Amino acid sequence: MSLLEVVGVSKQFPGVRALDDVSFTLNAGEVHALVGENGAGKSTLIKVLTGVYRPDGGEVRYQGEAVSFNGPLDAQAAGISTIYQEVNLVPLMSVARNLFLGREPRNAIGLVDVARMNREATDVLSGYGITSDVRRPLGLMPLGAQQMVALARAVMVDAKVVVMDEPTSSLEPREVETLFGVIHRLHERGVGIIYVSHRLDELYRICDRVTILRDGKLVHAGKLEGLQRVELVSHMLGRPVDAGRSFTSFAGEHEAAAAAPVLKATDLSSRHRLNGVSFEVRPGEVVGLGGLLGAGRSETIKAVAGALPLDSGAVEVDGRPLRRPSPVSALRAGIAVQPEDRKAEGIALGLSVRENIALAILPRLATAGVVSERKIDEIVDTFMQRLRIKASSPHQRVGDLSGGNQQKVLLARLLATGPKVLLLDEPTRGIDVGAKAEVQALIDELASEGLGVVLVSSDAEELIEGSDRVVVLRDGAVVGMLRGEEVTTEQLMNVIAVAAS
Amino acid sequence: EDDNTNSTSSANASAAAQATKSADAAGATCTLQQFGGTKIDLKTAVVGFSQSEKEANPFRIAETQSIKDEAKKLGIPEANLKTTNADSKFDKQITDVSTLIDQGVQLLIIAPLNSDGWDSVFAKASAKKIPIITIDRKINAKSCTNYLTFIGSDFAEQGKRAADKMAKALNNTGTVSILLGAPGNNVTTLRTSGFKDELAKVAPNIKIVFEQTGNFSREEGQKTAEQLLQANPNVNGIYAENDEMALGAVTALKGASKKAGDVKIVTIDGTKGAVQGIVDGWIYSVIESNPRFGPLSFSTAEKFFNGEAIPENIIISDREYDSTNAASDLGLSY
Amino acid sequence: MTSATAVTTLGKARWRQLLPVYGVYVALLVLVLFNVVYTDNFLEWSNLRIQLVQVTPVVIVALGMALVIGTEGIDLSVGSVMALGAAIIPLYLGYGPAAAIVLALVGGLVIGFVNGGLVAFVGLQPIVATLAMLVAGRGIALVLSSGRYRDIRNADFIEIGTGQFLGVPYTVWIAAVLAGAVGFLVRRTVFGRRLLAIGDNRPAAVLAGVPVRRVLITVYIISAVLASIAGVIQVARIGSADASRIGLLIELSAITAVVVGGTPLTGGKVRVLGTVAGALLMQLLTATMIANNLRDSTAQMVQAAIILVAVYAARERRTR
Amino acid sequence: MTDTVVTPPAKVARAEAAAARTEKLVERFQRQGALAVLALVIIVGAITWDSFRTYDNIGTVLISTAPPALIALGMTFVIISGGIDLSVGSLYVLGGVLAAWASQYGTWAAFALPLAVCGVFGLVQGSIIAYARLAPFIVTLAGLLGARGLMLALSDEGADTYLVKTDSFKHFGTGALGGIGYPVYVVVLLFAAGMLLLYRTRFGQSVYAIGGNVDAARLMGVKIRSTQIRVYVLSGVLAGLAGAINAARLGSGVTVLGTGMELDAIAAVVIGGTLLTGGAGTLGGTIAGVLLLQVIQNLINQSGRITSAWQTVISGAFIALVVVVQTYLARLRRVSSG
Ligand SMILES: Nc1ncnc2c1ncn2[C@@H]1O[C@H](COP(=O)(O)OP(=O)(O)OP(=O)(O)O)[C@@H](O)[C@H]1O
Ligand SMILES: Nc1ncnc2c1ncn2[C@@H]1O[C@H](COP(=O)(O)OP(=O)(O)OP(=O)(O)O)[C@@H](O)[C@H]1O
Ligand SMILES: [Mg+2]
Ligand SMILES: [Mg+2]
Repeated sequence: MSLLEVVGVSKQFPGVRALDDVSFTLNAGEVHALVGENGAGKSTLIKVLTGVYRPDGGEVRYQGEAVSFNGPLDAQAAGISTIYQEVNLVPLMSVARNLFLGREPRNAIGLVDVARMNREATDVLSGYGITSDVRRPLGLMPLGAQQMVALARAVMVDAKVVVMDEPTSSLEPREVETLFGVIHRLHERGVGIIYVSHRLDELYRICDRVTILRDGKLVHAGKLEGLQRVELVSHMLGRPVDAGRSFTSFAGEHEAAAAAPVLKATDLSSRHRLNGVSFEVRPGEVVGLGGLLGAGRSETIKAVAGALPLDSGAVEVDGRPLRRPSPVSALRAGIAVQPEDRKAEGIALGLSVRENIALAILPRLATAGVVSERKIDEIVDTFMQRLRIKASSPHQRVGDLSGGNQQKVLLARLLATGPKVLLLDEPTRGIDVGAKAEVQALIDELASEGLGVVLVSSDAEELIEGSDRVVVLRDGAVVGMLRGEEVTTEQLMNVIAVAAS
Repeated sequence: EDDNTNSTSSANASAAAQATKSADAAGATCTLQQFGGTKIDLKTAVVGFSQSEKEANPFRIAETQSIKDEAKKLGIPEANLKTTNADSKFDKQITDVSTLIDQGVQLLIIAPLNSDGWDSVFAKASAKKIPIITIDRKINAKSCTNYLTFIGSDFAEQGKRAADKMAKALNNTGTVSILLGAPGNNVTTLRTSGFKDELAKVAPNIKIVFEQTGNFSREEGQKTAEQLLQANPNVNGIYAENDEMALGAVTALKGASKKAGDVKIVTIDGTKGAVQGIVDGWIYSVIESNPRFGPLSFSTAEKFFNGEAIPENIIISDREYDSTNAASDLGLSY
Repeated sequence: MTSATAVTTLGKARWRQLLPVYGVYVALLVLVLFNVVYTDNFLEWSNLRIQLVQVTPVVIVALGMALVIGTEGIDLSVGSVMALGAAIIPLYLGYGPAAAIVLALVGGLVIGFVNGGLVAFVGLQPIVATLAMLVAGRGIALVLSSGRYRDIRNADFIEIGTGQFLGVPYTVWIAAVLAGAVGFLVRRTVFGRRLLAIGDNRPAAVLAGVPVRRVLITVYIISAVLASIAGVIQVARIGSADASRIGLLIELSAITAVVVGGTPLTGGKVRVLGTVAGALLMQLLTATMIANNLRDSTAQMVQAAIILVAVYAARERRTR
Repeated sequence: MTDTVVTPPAKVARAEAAAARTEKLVERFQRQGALAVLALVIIVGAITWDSFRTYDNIGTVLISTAPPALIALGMTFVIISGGIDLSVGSLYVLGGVLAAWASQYGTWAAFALPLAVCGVFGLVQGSIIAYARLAPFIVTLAGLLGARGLMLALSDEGADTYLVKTDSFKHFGTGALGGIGYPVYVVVLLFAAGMLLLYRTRFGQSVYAIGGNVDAARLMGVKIRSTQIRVYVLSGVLAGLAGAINAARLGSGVTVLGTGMELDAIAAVVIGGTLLTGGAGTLGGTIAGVLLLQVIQNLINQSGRITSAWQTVISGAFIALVVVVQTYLARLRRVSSG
């Protein structure tokens, strides 16, 4: 008998049919991949399963009986544990309190036993490779570590079903291994797992069966074994793709060696975070920033973009130093930055696609402070087409778009500024294979047009394939550089390891 | 062009001072012995004065100033007169007075924000045998036990006199609107009941068609009057429970293209602006509520410490202004 | 699903989307109809005129408030800024009305600058920064006016508050022009778009190169200057400057007008026309209760109920 | 090959140790920032005015702190949960009027009635906020009007003042133990209970969670609605209790109280270091904040000659000053540990 089953579920949002008569079955003890393009309806399906959304039609059956969960708490009580797509924890509360929220250990008179809670939290988390102080606010931990806390939280209860919506999008290879270890243990315990990811390698490593959605409709369900990668991708995209392509869409090296650097960062230092980071980017060059989680890559990006107060250091664009670094002056000098956390720092979710794209270049689209709607329309149309942004109209609220399309809107805003340097922090996080390829191709294209690109990616393969040079960071300092032939995963790991010893 | 309404010209100071109306022979009296206090010399005594509202309207300005001036006149050192201001917060006034007691004052003059709610203060003051003189508003408590005496106007009487004036102004027929003071304030309550009772008695043919609060403020008085003129365009008289609201009503009448005298306004307080209003013909009559409590308060205290019997209520006689005396007595207004 | 039910769900969804936008206008209409039937002389021009005149200060203050709320802020100091404007007028009226008015607006500008500075540079939460200014601002106004009110006798100045053009009082014209200007600012200018972006997601706006601090300071300055304009108008209308009374509790009326008008307190959206309608609604409500001689206790409770109903109708619906 | 830059490890270690030390210090100072300012103000006051450091005066400060402290206690819960409660001033007056009226039926009635009615008010407000998802600011603003209207209706537009009839109830308000009024002990007890509730129960954890990130809290299975409702009930009950205690102390149900009380409470809570955006805050800070505001008033009275206009300027400037200091310290903390 199937553990969890969805029969003919539909869900309508204003302007979009997110799910259209979708059926899905999860058996006990299987790892079930749920895949599809951005906006295919994966997260919506999960939210319907766990009672966050109420379906317009159809039925959810759990252990053979029709159920209608009244919210995540209900689902959790019934044994369905979920890690949602965006990290959903409370940043101001301590790590331990987050881990135990709602099921804190209590003493004889019913008060929360804080000492025991902290102790147990330390124990549990060390199993996931997290050794930091569990009494500190969660928000101070790197995103990856937060993701591990969410994972630990979901798995701590005796769940029969564990749902993971893109759990690896902010994890390092090492942490991904930890996660897989956990999944393996759950698998052996007979827990049913729903696994959403855009990383195909992962799917093939751990999943038994797959369900593919496209535009809210079920297009394929079955065993993963025997399903060719190309087939899988063509199902997702709804069109045939050529086999034999490489893993990423990067074309390879760019010709940039001779030119003068377009970006020059010298001795960037900020107490406790950065320690004299220097590097250069030439026009047409993609420079990767490598390193483990917490190495200070995001900080470096922010420092260059003027968003991190510096104790010392200088940033030059095209040989001209940035006086009084701030996001405004950086933008004016031609630096465009795509932050790591899209939802918190990237886009304005309540505003429309149009307003988001035009935000950074408003003065250019205005005369005497009055904006020209026509100019905005032109720019927006151009970029919506060029990046193939899927939205019901330019006036749609960005918050209602799928993750990938949100990312594209963000990229559109950067490109609209006509930058000389692009700083991309995890540009392909959470976006589907199709979109990922598009973004990667776009980065390539932009570089060959003469832009300087700085790329941060926790996907080592993407970093290696995409970058012409890799600057390796550790503890906020540059510990090495890979160039030309050296740009390989092995060398990268090697440098990190040498620096660590 | 603009002028400063409030400069108590010293020439008129003595004429403007309060006069006792009734020493109420029948009522209870209080002596130092009965009270159980000790004799002190006012000149070296520490005196506490607790004001209820910000000194921002003529009444409060004149009241505080009068206390300060009189203390100076008596030669009380500046450091010995402790003043507090409750900023219209009753809780704060209670705390203020407690603090004054803690600071060792030997005489308390209080302009209370409210008539009830003084139990904790009484407990504290009577333990130290500090006599309390309440001015302008009475406190509901036992005189000679809880407090010494009340000096002030009779608010119901003011309302009554206003009603008499109104009856005269309208020849006992017509419609009247009331601009009420702040709700929950016993000044409002008494000025309203005094007015209504008397009007029913002397001029049963005058109908009260409208009563809404203007919160004792000119701005709100004007707003309410504007509204009332829309609902009752032919109203004959307006009774404003203080001068500020009356002046607001005057502006409202001007805005509604009425002419001076079309609507008879009777008001209470006696500020310069209102008395000037009589001179200009907009206001029919002003019943005074005299705020110059300094001289009477200190002389009462002096008598008390000298062993004389002090009556429970010292009601002051309030002037009234109308077209016969407004121009000549303008200097007596505050 | 049959097509018939699909149509009704769609119709319902559409209604649900429209209600927040037009809810306040519907409420306003209902109230007007009620008055037409039950209140004497309601449709007289003189009555409508009074309502408009009385609502102007709240409208003007609420316009600024709407902008501040659009940035996910709040400005509690507006009443005190009005008082400050009122306190400054009589001090400089000797140099003529123009000079006095300019200085009153400069006073507002300074307070707005301090508010904005505390919010944008020091990083105080708007409600706290402006709460401090709510207390201190009125104190400054009282100190400036030596704690006493002044009667204003300057005829030119009084004319602003009492005169009219085409049968409509100057003050109403001023409010209308300001509403138009703020509407234009929000809809059509770079400043307006930036303001909304800041309200929606401030960190994102920072990284997008929006001069966040400058915009925030400007917003608080606009709010304070609008408040001092309201203060000046109020002084001209009542013919006296009373720093202890003017603008008392107007911040609550203004916030109510903004929120009832459909602008969410969470920022990122500003409804200018809705704000004006919200202010009118609350004004008519008070007028209705006064005209029908309701007791204060009843009036307050009715007002509370109407606020809740209006805001409930205007709330944003999110699907579950 | 690869060029490798390595920072000297010893230097890093030393810098880190120093950083950790400052971090600890700053963190401690930040958490007790309001307390530090309070101590400073008290020391300055005690040196400047003899009459400030008398036993009587301390008693006066403490007893006058009691009602605002209770209101701020409830407000702290509300603000940490990400809300705000503007109705407390009105509920405070309403509570006092009800207590005075009910005192004719005995002391228990004098407490029970205001607590019940104000609790129901909180329940209604909380339910509207939780179920209709209206902004707390606007709901409780309506509550402010509604409660005041009800109070006026009960007291004939504020004209009737009910006198406290029961001596034992009155005694509760005016009596003292060791020179300290009974209400002060109640406040101390309730704050202790509040701390347990906030820091050591699941309810308290839920309060922090919904204030910190309501969406996450929902997905983590926190019962948002019941937590919100309970927080507003708590705030209402405490405001009613404050009103009752005050009625006992004043001996009557005074109707002219409470305007601006909500803003004072918010100011006290924020001065105490609680974030108005929710999710963080302490009750210790709130106590310090309430005391700070009272002590400032007391000092102004000690000086005895500051005009009412200047008093207002000073109070406002002081709030701004403390909050700026507070914010600055918080930023130091973030920088040093972020
Ligand atoms: N709350 C909402 N309101 C309106 N539309 C929504 C809402 N949530 C999702 N959608 C729309 O529903 C569709 C499905 O979104 P969903 O988040 O399920 O996609 P997904 O498959 O999880 O994509 P991704 O891989 O990018 O996470 C999208 O078109 C999205 O814009
Ligand atoms: N284990 C840890 N516990 C707590 N804080 C950590 C830990 N590791 C790193 N940090 C903090 O995280 C910050 C760096 O994180 P950041 O996200 O910038 O790194 P990154 O190299 O960009 O990694 P990522 O790819 O995940 O973004 C540092 O300020 C550091 O103090
Ligand atoms: Mg998704
Ligand atoms: Mg990073």
